[in-house]
Amino acid sequence: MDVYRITKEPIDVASALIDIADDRAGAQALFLGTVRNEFEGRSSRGLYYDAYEPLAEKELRRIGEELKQEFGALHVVLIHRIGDLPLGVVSVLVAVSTGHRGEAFAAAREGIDRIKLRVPIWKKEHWGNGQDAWHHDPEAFPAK
Amino acid sequence: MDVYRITKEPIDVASALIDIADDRAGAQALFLGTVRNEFEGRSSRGLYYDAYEPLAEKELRRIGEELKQEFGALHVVLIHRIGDLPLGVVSVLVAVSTGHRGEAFAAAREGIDRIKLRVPIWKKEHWGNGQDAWHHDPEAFPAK
Amino acid sequence: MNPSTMTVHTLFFSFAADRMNGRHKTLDLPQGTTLGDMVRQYLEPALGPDSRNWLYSVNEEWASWETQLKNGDEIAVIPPVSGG
Amino acid sequence: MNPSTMTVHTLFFSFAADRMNGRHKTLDLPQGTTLGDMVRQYLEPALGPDSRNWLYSVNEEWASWETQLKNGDEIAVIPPVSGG
Repeated sequence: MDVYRITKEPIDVASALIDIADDRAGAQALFLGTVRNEFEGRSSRGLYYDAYEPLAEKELRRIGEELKQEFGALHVVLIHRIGDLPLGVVSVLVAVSTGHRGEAFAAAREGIDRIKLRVPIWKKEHWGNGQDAWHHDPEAFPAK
Repeated sequence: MDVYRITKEPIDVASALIDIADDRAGAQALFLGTVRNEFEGRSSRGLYYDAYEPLAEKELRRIGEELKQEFGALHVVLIHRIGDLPLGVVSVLVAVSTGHRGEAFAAAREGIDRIKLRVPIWKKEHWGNGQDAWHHDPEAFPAK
Repeated sequence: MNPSTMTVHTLFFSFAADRMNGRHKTLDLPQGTTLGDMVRQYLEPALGPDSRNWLYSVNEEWASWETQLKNGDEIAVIPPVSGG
Repeated sequence: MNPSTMTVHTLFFSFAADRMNGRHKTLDLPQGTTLGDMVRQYLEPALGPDSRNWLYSVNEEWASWETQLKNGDEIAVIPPVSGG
């Protein structure tokens, strides 16, 4: 079973494992993005994620279809959480099942890379000093 | 926290996620090996795994230390289940947390590759036709 | 509504919403306006020249510069994404 | 026990246990026997020539051909592994 979802709720890894289970699969790869306490050396208190939900879910689905086509993924779960997330929390989950491990790693890696490139989701850093900044805002993150 | 274990019990993925959690981590990668219903085109009813447990756990620990040294893994969990395992069940878990996703994928991939190469564990295929065969037994799997 | 104009709904996200002081704007545009026309004439003055390089969607699907806008369209302004 | 001999415990796994009809054997060896001597003289006849290329452990640690065996040692015969 495939799942493509933008959610405000905690991401349930156990249920993703049930969704990708398949007797034809010898391999499952999962990638979880978690909220880190720093970004490029500056301390952070957490992240806020916003999304354009209808288009984001469509784009997650397109990425999942690509992973099935290109890597033979049997099942794909792509979930991104939005809202205010404290340190340590899972913000994004990529889970795939495949026949063998090579394709599982390749599909999971491409899954997160394509999410970061293409899905209309944005994150705001809550810096340790109390300031906030949207990533990729040229005023907040000047070109180096 | 790091965990290196050979076990007869079901592998608990949720507890591995707790073990690798770290506010410094932006990425977690998990690989799960699952019992597949075929091997190289022959149908299978399941697998039996045996291990030389004390040396297998030592070797898991050595691999984990390598993943921390080589890829900067913050925490590593390597668990292999043994005994008779039905189709679909998780036989092996590799879980790592790292600062960024590149190292997470690299560490998890090397983790499972090194387990397969070095850890004294053996699997016996329960073929669909009722026969059994140890993998790598030259009489059961003649060189092609 | 003037028959020679149409009304479109525009959504802003991330720092584009900050620049616009809001996540939603309603614009009255001349009939025949393309997405490219709208970006250059109505959005670029507020969002800056980088906005020409951003992505846009019309009615929840990616759209090109040449897309003809229609009355009631929902246009989303997609500054560089940063999910994950 | 003859003072010029020693007793070692040998563990077999996977198809090596099938070949030996058992997972444990106790061997009486001359004092001074190395791991390589034991493999060539006592195990290879039953396990076949491939067994020279396998790995072995002594007392739960990987051991080389030159390892001097001692009374009471536990030797594990490690045919090619297939975990995962």
